[in-house]
Amino acid sequence: MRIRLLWRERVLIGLLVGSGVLLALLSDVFFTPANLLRATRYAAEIGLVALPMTMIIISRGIDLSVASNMALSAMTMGLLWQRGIPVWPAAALGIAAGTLAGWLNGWVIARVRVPAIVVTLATLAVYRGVATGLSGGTGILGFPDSFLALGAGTVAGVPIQTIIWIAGIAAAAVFLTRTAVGRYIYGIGHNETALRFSGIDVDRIVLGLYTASGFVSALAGMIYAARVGTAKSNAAAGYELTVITAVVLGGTSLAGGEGTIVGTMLGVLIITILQNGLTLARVPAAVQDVLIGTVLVGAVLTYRERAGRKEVFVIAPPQPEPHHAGGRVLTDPGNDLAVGEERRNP
Amino acid sequence: MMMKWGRELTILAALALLAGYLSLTQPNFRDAFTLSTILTNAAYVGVVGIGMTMVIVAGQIDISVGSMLAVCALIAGTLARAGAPMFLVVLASLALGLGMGALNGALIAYLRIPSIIVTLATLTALRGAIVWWTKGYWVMPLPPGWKFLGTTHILGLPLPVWIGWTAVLAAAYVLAHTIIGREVYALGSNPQAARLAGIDTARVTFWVFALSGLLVGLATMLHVTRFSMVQTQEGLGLEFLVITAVVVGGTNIFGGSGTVAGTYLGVLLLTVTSSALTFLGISATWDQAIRGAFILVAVTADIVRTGRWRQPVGWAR
Amino acid sequence: MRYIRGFALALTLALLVGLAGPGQAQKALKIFMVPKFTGAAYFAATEKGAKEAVAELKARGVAIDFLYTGPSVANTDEEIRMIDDLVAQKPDAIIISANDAEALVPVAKKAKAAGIKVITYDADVADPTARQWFVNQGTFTLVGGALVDVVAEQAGTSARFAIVSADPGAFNQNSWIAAMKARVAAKYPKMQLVDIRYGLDKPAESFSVAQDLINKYRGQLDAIIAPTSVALPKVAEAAEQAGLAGKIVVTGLSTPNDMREFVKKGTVKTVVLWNPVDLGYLAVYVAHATITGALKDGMAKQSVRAGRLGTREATAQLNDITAKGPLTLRNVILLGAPFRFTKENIDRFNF
Amino acid sequence: MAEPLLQLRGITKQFPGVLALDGVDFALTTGEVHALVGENGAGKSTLIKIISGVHQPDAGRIDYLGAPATFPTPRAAADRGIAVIYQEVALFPDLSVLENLYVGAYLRPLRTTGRRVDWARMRARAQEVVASLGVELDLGAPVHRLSAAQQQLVEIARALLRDARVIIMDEPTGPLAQPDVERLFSLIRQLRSRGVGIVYISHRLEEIFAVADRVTVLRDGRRIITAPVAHTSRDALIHDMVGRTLDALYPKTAVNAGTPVLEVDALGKDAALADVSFVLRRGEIVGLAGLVGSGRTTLAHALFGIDPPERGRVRLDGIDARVSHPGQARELGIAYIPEERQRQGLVLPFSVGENLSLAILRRLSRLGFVDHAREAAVARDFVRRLDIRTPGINVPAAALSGGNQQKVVVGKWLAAQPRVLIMDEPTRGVDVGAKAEIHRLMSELAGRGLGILLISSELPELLGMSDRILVMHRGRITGELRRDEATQEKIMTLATGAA
Repeated sequence: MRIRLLWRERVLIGLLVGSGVLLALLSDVFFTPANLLRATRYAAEIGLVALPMTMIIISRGIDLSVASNMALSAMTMGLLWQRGIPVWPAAALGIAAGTLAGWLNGWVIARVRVPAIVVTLATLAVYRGVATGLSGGTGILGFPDSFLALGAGTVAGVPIQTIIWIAGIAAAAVFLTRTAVGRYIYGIGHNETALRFSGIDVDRIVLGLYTASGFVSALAGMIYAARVGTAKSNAAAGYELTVITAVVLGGTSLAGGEGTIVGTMLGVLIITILQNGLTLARVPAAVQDVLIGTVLVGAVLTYRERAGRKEVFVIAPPQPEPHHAGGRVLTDPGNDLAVGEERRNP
Repeated sequence: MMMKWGRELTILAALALLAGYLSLTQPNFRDAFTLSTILTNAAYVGVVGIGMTMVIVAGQIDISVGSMLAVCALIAGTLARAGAPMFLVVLASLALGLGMGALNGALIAYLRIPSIIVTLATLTALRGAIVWWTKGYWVMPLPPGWKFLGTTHILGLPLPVWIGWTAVLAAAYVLAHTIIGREVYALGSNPQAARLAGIDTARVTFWVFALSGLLVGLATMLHVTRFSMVQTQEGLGLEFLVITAVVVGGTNIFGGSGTVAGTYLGVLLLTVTSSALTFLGISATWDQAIRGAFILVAVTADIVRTGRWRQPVGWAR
Repeated sequence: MRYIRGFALALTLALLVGLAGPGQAQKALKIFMVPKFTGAAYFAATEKGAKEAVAELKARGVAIDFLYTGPSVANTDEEIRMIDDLVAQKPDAIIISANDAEALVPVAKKAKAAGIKVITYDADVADPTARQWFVNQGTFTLVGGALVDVVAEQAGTSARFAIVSADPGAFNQNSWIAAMKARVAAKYPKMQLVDIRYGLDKPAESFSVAQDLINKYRGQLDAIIAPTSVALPKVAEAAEQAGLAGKIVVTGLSTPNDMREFVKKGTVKTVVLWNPVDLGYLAVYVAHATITGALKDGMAKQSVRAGRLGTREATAQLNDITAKGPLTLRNVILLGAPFRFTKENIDRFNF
Repeated sequence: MAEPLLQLRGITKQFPGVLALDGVDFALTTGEVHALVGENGAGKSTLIKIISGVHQPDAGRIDYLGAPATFPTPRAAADRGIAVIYQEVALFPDLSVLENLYVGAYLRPLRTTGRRVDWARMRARAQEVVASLGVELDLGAPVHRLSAAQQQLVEIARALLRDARVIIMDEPTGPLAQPDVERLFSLIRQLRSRGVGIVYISHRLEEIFAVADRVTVLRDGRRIITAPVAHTSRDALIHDMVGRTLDALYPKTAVNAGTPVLEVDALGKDAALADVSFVLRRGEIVGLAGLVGSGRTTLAHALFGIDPPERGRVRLDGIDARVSHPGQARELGIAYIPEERQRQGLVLPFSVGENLSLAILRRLSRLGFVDHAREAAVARDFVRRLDIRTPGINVPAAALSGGNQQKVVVGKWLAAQPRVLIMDEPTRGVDVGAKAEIHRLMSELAGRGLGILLISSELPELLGMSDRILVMHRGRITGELRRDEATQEKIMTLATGAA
C-alpha cells in the first residue's frame, strides 16, 4: 500500500509536529503517552462525527444538527433506561433514534430539496429542543459500569473510544477512496447533475450520507454520555462548529468535491493537541480561542495559495504507469481563464 | 406582482394570523406598549439583518455578527465611561464595526478565504478576546447621557424603532435602486458573469462585509443604549437568530435574490413567535423545539409553494 | 519553499504561546481553581478572594503554585476537558465550580482517585463521593427561601410572582426554584408562582422574556425573581421601561457591583447573595487544610480556620432541597447565611 | 469595401508550453460579418480574448477606428465598443431582462451625480433597442424563465445598448433551433446594415455560407487563409481547417433494420408530451427533429427515466419496461448522451478514466470495492477504441477539447453496453474533424445492431445520418420522413406545425 499525501496534508503534519514540539517544551506533562492517549478521548467524539461530516461536505452539503443529535440520542437512551429498559438495548434504541433523525434530515434534503444548511439549521434547534422538552432539562445518571466503560474504559491502555475512532477512520478512508459510492460522493460534490445523468441514484446516496451522519452522531452521543456519566439535553453544545472547523482545517473544501479522511483526522488531532497542550501550558481558554481562530485562517490561506495547482491524491496499489483512479493530475497551465476558454488538444 | 412579493406576503399573512390570534385571545397583547417592546426588540436585529441580507444575497455568509456586536458594545461603553461625548461614542461604535467588517471583507475578498471560515474564526477569536480583555467585568456605571438614544420616544415609539425603520427603508432603496446595490445582486446571481460585466467583484464583496460590520455597529447603539450597563455576554447566539430571519424572509441562502423587507418581516415574525410562547403559556422547555420546527415548516412550505421541490435535476443542494 | 509557510505558522504559534505561557513554579503546593467560566464578574470576585487567601498563606511561608483558569464562556464540555488536562499536571488540590453537576462527576472522581484533593465551591457535583468537600455559599433552602421572603416582605404574602431563570437544565437555578416552591408551600400558602421563563443566560433573551412576562400579566404580577446574574439587571431594566419601577418587586441573585445602580434607584430594593470574595477565600483555605491533613476526609465535627473569616464548621450532613427533591448534602463547609444587599449597605461592598 | 474598423497585424501570443497565436493578421470592416473558423486549439478563442482585452498580445499591433489601440482589461474593450457574446451565456438568472441589459453599465439620472439607477431611462432606451431589433422581450421577466434564444437576444440587445461597434459571437447558434437560427441571421444582417462589424465563430460551416461576408481560417495558431465566402467552398474550408482532406462528414452506411428494439406506445407527460408512439429497430438511426421546446428532450428524459412519463408504455425487445430512474434505464440497456455535455455529461475535475467508468463503476467492483486495475483497463480500451486524444487516462476531463470530451461521454455509455442509444445534440460545439469521427462511430455502432435515436437541431446532420426522421411539434410527433424523402423544407414545415 502506497500512501501519497496531498500537499496540504503535509502542511498539517508539519503543523502537528511543530506545535507538538513547542508544547512539549512548554509543559513536561504534554509529551507523555498517558497524556496523549487521554487527549484522544476528547478527539474521538469530534473525530467520529467528523468522518461522515467530511463526506457530506465533499458532497457539497453540510450537517449542522450533529451535536443536537448527539444530545437527542443520548437523552433517548437515558429516558428508556430510566423507564426500566436494560442499558444496552436502550443504547441501541438511542442510536436508532439518532439514525432516524439523520434520515429525516436526508429525506427533507434529498426529496423535498430544501438546502441542507437550512434543514440542519432548523433541526439543530428541533433535535436539542426535543431533548430538552422530553427531559425537562434534567440529567439522568447512574448508568451501570459496563456502559460507562464505553466512555472511560481502556484496552491495553488505549481508551475504548479511541479504538472505535481509529476503526472508523480506517473504514471511512477505505470507503471513500476504494468503493464506487465513495467515488460518487466526490462526483456529487463536483457535479451532481452529471451523476444523475450517469444513472446514479444521487438522492439515495445523499439520504444515506445524512442517515450515516445521524448514526455516527448517535454513537458519539452514547460515548459522550458514557464519558460524562450523564444523559443530558445540553450535551455536546457547540460541537458542530468544532467538527466543521476540524474538517475544514483538514483541507475539505466547502465548495464540494475535495477532501480526505486523513486530512480530517489531522485537523481533529491539531485542534485536540492545541487545546490540551495550551491548557497544560496554562494559556487561558480565551487566548486559546483567539489562537485556534488564527490557525484556521492561516491554514486555509496556505491551502488557497496552492489551490490553482492540484496534485495526485491516492491511496492505491502501485501501478506500472501513472495511475488514474481518484487521481487529479495537473496538465493545463494557466487554466484560470475566463468563460469560453478553449482547451488545447495535445 | 403577486409572484414577485410572494414570500413577503406569505410572511405577512403568517404574522397577521399569529398577531391576530394573540390580540383576540390575549387582551394585553393588543396593548400599545407590548407592540412597542416587540418593535424595539426587533429593531436592532433588523439592522443586523440588513447587513446579513446583503452578505447572503452576495453569495456569502457572516456568522461573526454576535461577537462583533459585543466588541462594539464594550468599547462604546468603555469610551462613554471615560467621558467621551455620546456622538463620539456612536461614531466609535460605527467605526469599530466598519473596521471589523472590513477585516472580514479583506480576508474574504482579497485573500479569497471562504467567508464561513473567516467569520467562524472571528466569531471565536473576538469572543475570546472579549473575555481575555474584560475578565468578565461588565461595563458600568454608564453616564446619564448613555440611554438617550435607546429610551427617547418619538410619537410614542422609541428612537431605535425609527432608526431601524429608516435603516431598513434606506437599505431597501440602496439595494433596489443604486448601482452598488444592484451589483450585489449581480454578484450573487452569477459571479463570473459579474466579473465579465466589468464589476469589481472583490471590491463589492469587501464593501458588503464592511457595511455589514458598520450596521452591526449601528445595531449595537440601538440595542445597548436601552440598558444601563454593557454585559460581556451581549450578542451571544445573535448570528443564529439573524440568519434564521433572513432565510425565513425568503433570501436564497445561495445568493442572488432576497429583500431587506422580507428579512425585516422575518425578524418580526420570529420576535412575535417568541413572545407568543410566553403569552400562550407554552412550556418553556419545548421552546427551542417549537421554534426550530417553525423554521423548517416555513421554509419547506415556501419551497413547495414555488414548486422548486418538483424540479427533477440540477437544483443545487 | 513548500514548508516555509507551515513553518511560519508554527513560529507564530510559538510566539503567541511564549507570550502567554508563564513558567512553572518548583516544589510548591499546586492548587488549581476552575470556575464555571472566567467571563463573569462573580467568578472574578471568587478569584480575588482566592488570591487573597493564597497571598496570606504565602506570607505564612507556604509555597503555593496557584492557577485560576476555566472556559471563557459557560461550557460543560470545555470545563471537563480542562479539568482532565489539569489533573494530568498532578496538582495537590483542585477547586471546581461545576457547570453541570452530573457531567462533572466522572472527571472529579478521576482526580480524586489520582490522589488529588477535590474541593467544589459555588456549584457542587452530584455525587458527594467524587470530591472531599463542598464549600457551600449557602444552601438552596436558605437562598431560595430568602428570595421568597424578600417578595413576601415587599409585595405581601399573597403576591403573584414569576421567575426568569437561566436555562431549563441549569441545576443550581432549578434547585433554588425548588427551594422557593417549598418555602411558598410551607410559609406563604397564598403566594402564587405564575410562570417560569428562561433567558438562556443571554442578555437580549432575558430582557425580552422579562418584557413578555410584564406585558402579559400587566397589573397582575407583583414580583419577578431572577436567580441568575445575567438576567437580573435585564429584568430590572424591563420593569423600569414599563414604568413599573418600584411598583413591581424585582429581586434575585447578583453581586452588589453589578446591581448597585438599580438598588440606589430603588428599582431593585434587595439583592440576595453571599459574598463571593469570601467564598473563593474560604475555598482556598479548605483546599489547603485538606492537603495538610488539618481537615480529614469524611470526619464529622471538624472545623477549619480560614484567616479573616475565623473558623467554619465542617458538616458531615446537611439537609437541603434541590431540583431533584430533598437531598442530604455530605461533607459540606457552609460559608454562612445569604446576605441581603440594600440601599443602606450596598456601598460597603466592592465585588 | 468599407473602412477598416479593427485591424490586427502580426499578433503573437505565447502560453507556457504552447504558441497559441503565431503572427496572425485579422481585419474587420464596418458592416462586415467576418467568420473565424478552425479546429479547437487553432487559436480562435485566444484571438477573441486579445480583441476583447482578456489577454494581451506578446507581439503585433492592433488598430481600432483608425488608431493604434490597446485593451488592458475586458472593461476597457467594452467601453470602447467591443462586445463579446460567449458560448456559455453570461447572464444573471435571478435578475430581470432589463437589469441584465445594463449590469456593469447602469444608467444614472441625468443632471445628478448620485449612484442611483435610473430605471425609467434604462427602460425607455431598452424598449427602443428591442423594438429596433423587431423582437419581443418582456423586460420585467427574470432571465431564468427565458428560452435559450431569448437569452441570446438579451445578450445582443446588451451589446447594442452599449453602442458596440464590434460584436464577437462565439458559437451563437449552439443552443438554438432552426427558426431561431434564421431569426438570428436576420438580426445579424440588420446589425451589419447598421455598420456594426461582426466576428462570427462557428463550427457549422453551412452557417458561415449563410451569413458571413469573409472567412478567416486558423490552424495551429497561424492564419491559413482569409477569403470572401463567395470565393471558397465547404470542402476547401474543411481542408484548410484540418490540414488534410476529410472523408465524408456524414459517413452513413446503409443498413438493414432488424427487429424492433424500442417500442414506444402513447407516451405522455402532462402537456409536454402528448401520446408519442414510435418504433426503433436494431441497426437503425432515427432522427428526432423539432424546435427547441417541441418535446424532443422531454421525450429523451422520459425514456431515460430522468423525468419519468405519466402515461404510456415502453417495450424493449418486446418486453414491457418501466423506467422510473436513469439507473434502471442503464440496466435495461438504454443510454443517453445528454444535451449539455459539461453540465450533464461529465464531471470535469474527474479524470478521463473516472468519467469513462462512472456509469459502470459498480460492475467494476467486487464486494463494493472498485477493481482499479480493471477500471484502468476498461478506460484505456475506450481511449483507444474511440481514439480519444488525451495524454493519459488520469488527465482531468476538463483539459480535453469539446470533441474529445464528447467522445468520453459516448465511451462512458458504450461501456454500459446499451441496446438503445439516445444522442441529444451529440456534435454541438464539436469541431469538424471530431464531428466526422462521432458520425463515423454512430454508423459503426448502428452497424453492430444498436438502435440510435438522434436528436439534433442541425438539419444537415439529421438528413445526413438518419434512416428515418421523426418530427415533433408541441409534444407530439407530427410526421415521419424516410431518408430518401426528407428535406430541410419538409422538416421545417412539420416542425413549425404548418402542415
